Amino acid sequence: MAKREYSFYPGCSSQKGASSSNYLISVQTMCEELEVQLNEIPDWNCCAASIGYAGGGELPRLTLSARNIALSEQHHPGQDIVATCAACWLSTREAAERLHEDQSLLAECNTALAEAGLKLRNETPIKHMAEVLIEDLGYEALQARVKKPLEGIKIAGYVGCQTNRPFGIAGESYENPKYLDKLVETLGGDSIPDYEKKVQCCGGALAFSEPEKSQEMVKGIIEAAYDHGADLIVTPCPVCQMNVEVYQDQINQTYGTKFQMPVVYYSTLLAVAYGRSAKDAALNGQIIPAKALDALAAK
Amino acid sequence: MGELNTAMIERYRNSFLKEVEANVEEGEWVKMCMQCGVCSGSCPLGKFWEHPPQEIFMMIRAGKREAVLQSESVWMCTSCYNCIVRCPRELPITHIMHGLAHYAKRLGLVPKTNPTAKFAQMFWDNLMVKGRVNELKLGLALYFMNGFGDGIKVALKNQKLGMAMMKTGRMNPKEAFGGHAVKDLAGFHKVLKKAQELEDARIAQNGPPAGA
Amino acid sequence: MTAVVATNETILVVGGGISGMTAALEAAETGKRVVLVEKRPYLGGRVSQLYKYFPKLCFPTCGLEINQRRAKQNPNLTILTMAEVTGLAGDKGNYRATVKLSPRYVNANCTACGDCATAVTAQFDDEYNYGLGKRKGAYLPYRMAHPARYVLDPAIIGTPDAERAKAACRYDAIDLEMQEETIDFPCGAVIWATGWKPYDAAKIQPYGYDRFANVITSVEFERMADPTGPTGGKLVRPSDGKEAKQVAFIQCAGSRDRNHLLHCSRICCMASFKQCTYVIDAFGADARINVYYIDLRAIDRFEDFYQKVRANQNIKFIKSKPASITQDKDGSPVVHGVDTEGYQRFAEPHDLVVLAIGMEPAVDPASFPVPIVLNREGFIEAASANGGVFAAGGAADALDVNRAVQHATGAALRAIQVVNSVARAEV
Amino acid sequence: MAAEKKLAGYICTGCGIGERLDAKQLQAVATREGKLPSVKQHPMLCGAEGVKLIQDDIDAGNATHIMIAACSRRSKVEAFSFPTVAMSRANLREGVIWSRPAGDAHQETTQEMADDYIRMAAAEIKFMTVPESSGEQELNKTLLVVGGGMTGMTAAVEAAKAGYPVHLVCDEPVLGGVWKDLYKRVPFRAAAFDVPGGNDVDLPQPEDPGLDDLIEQVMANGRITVHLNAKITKTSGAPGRFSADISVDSGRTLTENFGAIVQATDYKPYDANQLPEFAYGTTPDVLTNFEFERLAKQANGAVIKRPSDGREVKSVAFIQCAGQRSSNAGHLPYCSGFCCTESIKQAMYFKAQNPGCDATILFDDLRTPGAAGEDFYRSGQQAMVTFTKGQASAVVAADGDLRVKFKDLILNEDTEMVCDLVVLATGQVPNTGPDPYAQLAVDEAPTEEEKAAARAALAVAPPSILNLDYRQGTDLPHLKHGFVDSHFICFPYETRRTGIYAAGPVRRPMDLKQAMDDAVGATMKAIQSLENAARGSAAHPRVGDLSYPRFRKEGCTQCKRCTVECPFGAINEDEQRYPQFNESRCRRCGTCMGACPVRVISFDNYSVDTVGQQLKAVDVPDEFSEKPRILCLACENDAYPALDMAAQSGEHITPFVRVIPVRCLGSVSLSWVTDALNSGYDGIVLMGCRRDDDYQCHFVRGSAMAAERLSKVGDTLTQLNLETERVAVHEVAITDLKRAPAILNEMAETITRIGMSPFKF
Repeated sequence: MAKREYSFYPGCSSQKGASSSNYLISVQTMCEELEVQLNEIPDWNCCAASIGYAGGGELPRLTLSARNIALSEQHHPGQDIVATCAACWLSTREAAERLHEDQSLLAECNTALAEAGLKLRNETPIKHMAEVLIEDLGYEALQARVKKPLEGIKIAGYVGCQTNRPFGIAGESYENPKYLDKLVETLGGDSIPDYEKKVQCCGGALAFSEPEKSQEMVKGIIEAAYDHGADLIVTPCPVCQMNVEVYQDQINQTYGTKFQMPVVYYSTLLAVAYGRSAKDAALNGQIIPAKALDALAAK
Repeated sequence: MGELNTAMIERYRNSFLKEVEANVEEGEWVKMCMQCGVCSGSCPLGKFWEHPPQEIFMMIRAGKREAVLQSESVWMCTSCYNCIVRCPRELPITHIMHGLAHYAKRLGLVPKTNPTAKFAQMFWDNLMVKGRVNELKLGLALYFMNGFGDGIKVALKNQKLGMAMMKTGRMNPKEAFGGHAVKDLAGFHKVLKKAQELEDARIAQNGPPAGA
Repeated sequence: MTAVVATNETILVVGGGISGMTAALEAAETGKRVVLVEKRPYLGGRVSQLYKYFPKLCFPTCGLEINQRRAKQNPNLTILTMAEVTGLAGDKGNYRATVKLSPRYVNANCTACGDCATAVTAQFDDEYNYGLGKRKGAYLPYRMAHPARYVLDPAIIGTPDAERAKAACRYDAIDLEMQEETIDFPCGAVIWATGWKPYDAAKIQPYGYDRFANVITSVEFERMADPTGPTGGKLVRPSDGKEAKQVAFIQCAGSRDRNHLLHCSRICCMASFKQCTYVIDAFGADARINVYYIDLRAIDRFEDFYQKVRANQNIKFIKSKPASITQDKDGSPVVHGVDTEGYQRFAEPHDLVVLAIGMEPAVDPASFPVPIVLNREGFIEAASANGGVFAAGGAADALDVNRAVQHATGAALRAIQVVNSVARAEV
Repeated sequence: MAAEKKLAGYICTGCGIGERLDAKQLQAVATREGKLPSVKQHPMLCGAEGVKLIQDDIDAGNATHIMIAACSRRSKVEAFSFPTVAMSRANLREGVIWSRPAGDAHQETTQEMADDYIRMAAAEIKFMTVPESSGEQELNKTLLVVGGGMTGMTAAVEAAKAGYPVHLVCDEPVLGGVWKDLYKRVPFRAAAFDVPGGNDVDLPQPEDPGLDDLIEQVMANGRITVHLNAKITKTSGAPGRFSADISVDSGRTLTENFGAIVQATDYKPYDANQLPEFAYGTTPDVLTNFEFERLAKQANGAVIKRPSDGREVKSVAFIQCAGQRSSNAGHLPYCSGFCCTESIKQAMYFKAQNPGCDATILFDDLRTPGAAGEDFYRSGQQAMVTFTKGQASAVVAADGDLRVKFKDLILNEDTEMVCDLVVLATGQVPNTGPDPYAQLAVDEAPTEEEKAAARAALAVAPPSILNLDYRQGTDLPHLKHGFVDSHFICFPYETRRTGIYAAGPVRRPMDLKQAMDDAVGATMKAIQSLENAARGSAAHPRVGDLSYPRFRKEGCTQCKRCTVECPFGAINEDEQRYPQFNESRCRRCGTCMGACPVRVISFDNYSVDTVGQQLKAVDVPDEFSEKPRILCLACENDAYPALDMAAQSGEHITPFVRVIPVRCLGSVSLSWVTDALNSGYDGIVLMGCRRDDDYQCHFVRGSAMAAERLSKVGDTLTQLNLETERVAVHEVAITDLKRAPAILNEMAETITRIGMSPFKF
């Protein structure tokens, strides 16, 4: 199969030494296996995520994304933009659509971009990596490369918010998306289709400012996973991964729970299932080790 | 920003709805709400709301300007988009909430102690510096946002976590010095400066003439 | 070959539900020739699937009995069942209709004795009961079906069941060789009365109709309440058959919602009030009912009925469009939302949740035989551009039975105006 | 119709009849006891061959009166359709073999059941004749439309389009009625289908009311004669031959003949003087929606000024449900249905003229149903009309401002709003004549206070509109709240005055679009009734029935029961005080026949004899046989089908019952009951329809009348010193598949308990 090429928008948190740098590593491994080539958008900037709204007004925020798209259109013409971070994907795609609807905003955007000699044509599809896997490649192609099925590993597919709403993956419902479950099954693992917290918000946006609120939300998500006998949780979103994984100690302190629930990226699952090393799968990036996967990777 | 606030009060007299329509991102949608309450019921932070979205929309119509713009509630949105996908009138509720928050901040009406407001501002300021977010600096700034003493407490509470993050290569002390940045920083700043000017200009001449 | 006697003074009525039957009968009883085309194997449409009517709480089969007697006795009326209009050529006062007749595999000899049903074994979802029950492959659609003639499910043709059915019939009524046929005939005016269909509840994802057994639709609940229905009239939880004493009615399920149907379906509030009385009649003081609504639309004299229901202490009205439904450990649906009157949050478990499902017009613009003026909601608008095609009842708007019949009666006059002018032209 | 009666019987042995019953025996009964000269059997009578067998006899002139013993009269109606001969049907399938368990244990009694049904059908046919129309009928295609509003004008125009001449009577100097002050109307259409750019693009806006256009159509139409400033001073006759005196203000009166009548007198605006809490009457700046519409029309798109000081209105509040949906004295208990969209429309007047004007609608439930309704709601919101769910408690006029005090139901607080103008969304009061039964209500009221209430209602009764020269009053009977609506959900145009149809807000509260739609439907029914009258055919629900009440004048005692009890007020009294049946007003329910103590009223195909002879034909075994006989008279629309369907679904009934369908329980003659008792029946069950306020009797009062008459049967029984349990009257619905048989079986048990009747011979 011919290599697929995408214009890649990694986002701040995937950068070296940043909170989801492990995500980037596993994604790169996964893409090698799937013969997907990611061409990083040169000199991309932050998307302002969904928390930039206080400081940034509508136009400045749109302009941030506009700059990224413009750069992509300039350097990687004809290539779809793919983001791995849910927030990056959402902000960028939302900006693109908003600028489609509102021509005056688009004009203002371009006036601003002109300051740096950039122009936004705004003709580029903007995808999340999950869309690339499921819509562009398809489950069959993903299954074809499985070397080490995730046999006997029970995995709760935690979809969260931003890969799911408001755009979501084609054909999936907002309330009960099944793509992570299907992915887990594709890789030979045991899914938990009726995991009722799969789209429950983790409160990531408040993780820093109002941790007590976000951590209460995280608690519910982990509890439900335990109730269904999950060995680990898989997620497509760095904010979710970080937020659900790293505060378990603090949650245990607050609520007297004994959570030790590993939370991994789908890309880590694929890397392991495709027979790659723990390092390639960035399992060493787990604060709560995913022992089942470590074991499988070690085999 | 106090004078902008006074100007707006003057300009829109008794109609807060019109003020929102003219100055708040996606504010023109507020009038289309039919008070079904699906958004209020859908918000994952629901139980923390003093005023849930649908109630805020009603308050806007009822002209409760201060109560809305000074409310903590508008800062509580986590952008989960539950409300948006369920709203029977397709109101972009998430954006309206953000829009209200931003407008409140412009007018200087944000409750002084609201942590999310502070964090959101920090986040923006942080990314404005180098075009990319510096998680470490953001984190540190965050710890100390409520003063030094408080900051130490928070820092200690998160020390273990910090160590773990570093151990797993997901936090890098070197980021404290320099760190990731956009190469064409000058261009980046020019672009954003321009965008800000255009935005300010629009707000300035926005809305119906005074006395309408 | 089915023969239809018709001229361009004949009125074609498409749809044999209450609206189509009414339009056809009113025109026929005024002395006009009428051909009534119905897709189902029997007349009566959706009202035949209702247990009671609001606000009188009387029985639809009562009026249906009269309408069927009117139909049986009227020499001006030709009824074609299992028939669909596939084409309409020409224009006002001079149409030629093409009608596809699906094989029933049972001819007019049928005495409805039921021997064929006894003989066959295979079972199928009973569409008359919205799949809540099963029926045989040889069946009478429902007890009062008119024509009172059995039907063979196409799925059993070519199977031993078909032979069993044929063998069991003593009146040579089963004809396994029956083929689909297409006929065409002239007509001067067309009354389009294809009615409505319940909106697909599975599309309302937050309510989990596709995930939770104890979340059902109002049309299904109606079958459940009918003593001749799949549960013998018992109001029970599909999941475990336990009595459903705590029932939630969720209004605007699919209606007034830009993600689903734009329009207000008009009937749902009244239908839910009616269905509240079913629960009260069944469980009296033990009944606990919550009605979740945006606006209660008991328009005009219906207000009386609303007040009567409202007076019952066991029925609570909550101004709220529920956000979502989850399911608790024992399979009870839990309704989550906010009472917008004074902002109260709730998470109420119930035995059963009934979605007051919206009315989707059964008008398919893609396959409509002639150009037709539709509105954004998909209903047929009255417009001169529609020529001699007049919508009646549910095809024209979301209407209760009474208004649908009223509207259909008017449609009959519109059609008569056309054929009368034709008649004069020919004199 | 052949002068000589040729009787013939046909027995079907299909559907298991042959297996379950002794057909030879049936044949014997039909010939020997039924005295049918020719009796034929066929294994499948409803099949082509069987039908031919019958048709041949008819064609050969060998059969003028046929008895068919097969399935229920409700089955195979199309096959057994022989319009030229009289026909009776013995129900051997549903009525016997499906109602009885198989097996030798039951064989004897089941066979007896069948034998009796043969005897009964054979007896019945001897007394039936093929109805022929009286021949008095003529076709009068002209319609009288009463009411010159949009509803009436629509009725006139639509009738004319169908080729029917119309006289349109309007009591005002100009056409338009209550609608003539409309500045604009609520849009008739929903948003258009194929408009790009989303759901809220091009939403419907207030539109031209179309009044002038309609008036022009009326005036220009050669088939329509308009009478302005005119009143109906007398209406007499019947469908096909109505005669109306139309008096114009000049004092001149002209008399015209009509085939049918449409009453489209619309509504009267509610009198807001009953709403002092909203400061109505104390300041001109508080108006009703009707008054405001006039104001808007005068402004005609220009600035809308306050009546009090001519100041431009910059803020306006609309109070919904003003004096409506309330049990308070002087308020309307119902919702007027049109006011929500009306207020949205009126609020949009302000927005169109000055977007800066604040327009707030205070509502409890916003009622904008249907496709157009919800689109218009969104249209109003788009125009920035403010919708507030609130309950207004008071309006206070103070220093040039109006303070509207209300409870905001969403924000849950008592608050107030200051505005320049207040519009009260008041309701529609039906513009109907006095209820003909208002007097009856007084007489029938059980308690004193109800009597008082009825008298009060009578006292304030409005003047007559139709001035019907009817024995039962001058106008259409009211249903509720003064509306003359039909009581039947399936039959919205059912009328209790045949040939006279109400249209628009006289039937029920409604908006303009519905009123105009309604006019079309009512006109359809009016046209239908005059066409049927011309054929001598009954109106709904017995269209096609040519029979009509025949009566033996010499036997009549002028007791007037028939004229009083007729549910449709069809019967008048002539100069010599004899009943005058006005057959095209008659609905053929037979209530008059049931009412007549001297049995002088009958129909060709249904009479005291057709039923009386059936019950006499039944073989009544002696007291010691332990075979009681129970007579069941069942309404043919509900109880009888219920029994049929019960049998179909396998319910069993006592073999001792003999069921006779009746047109309506109202047609039951007490003589049948006494005859039955005298001829030794042990029990009698009468099954009619529900008769309370939610009555389901398709002849309105028939079932109630019967119940009233039969309430006195107890005395008869006691005189004969029989137990009162022997006669029972029940309300049975068509859905009573279990209950109907149970009632009969209970009666059988009762008989076993109290013993057989001594009156056996």
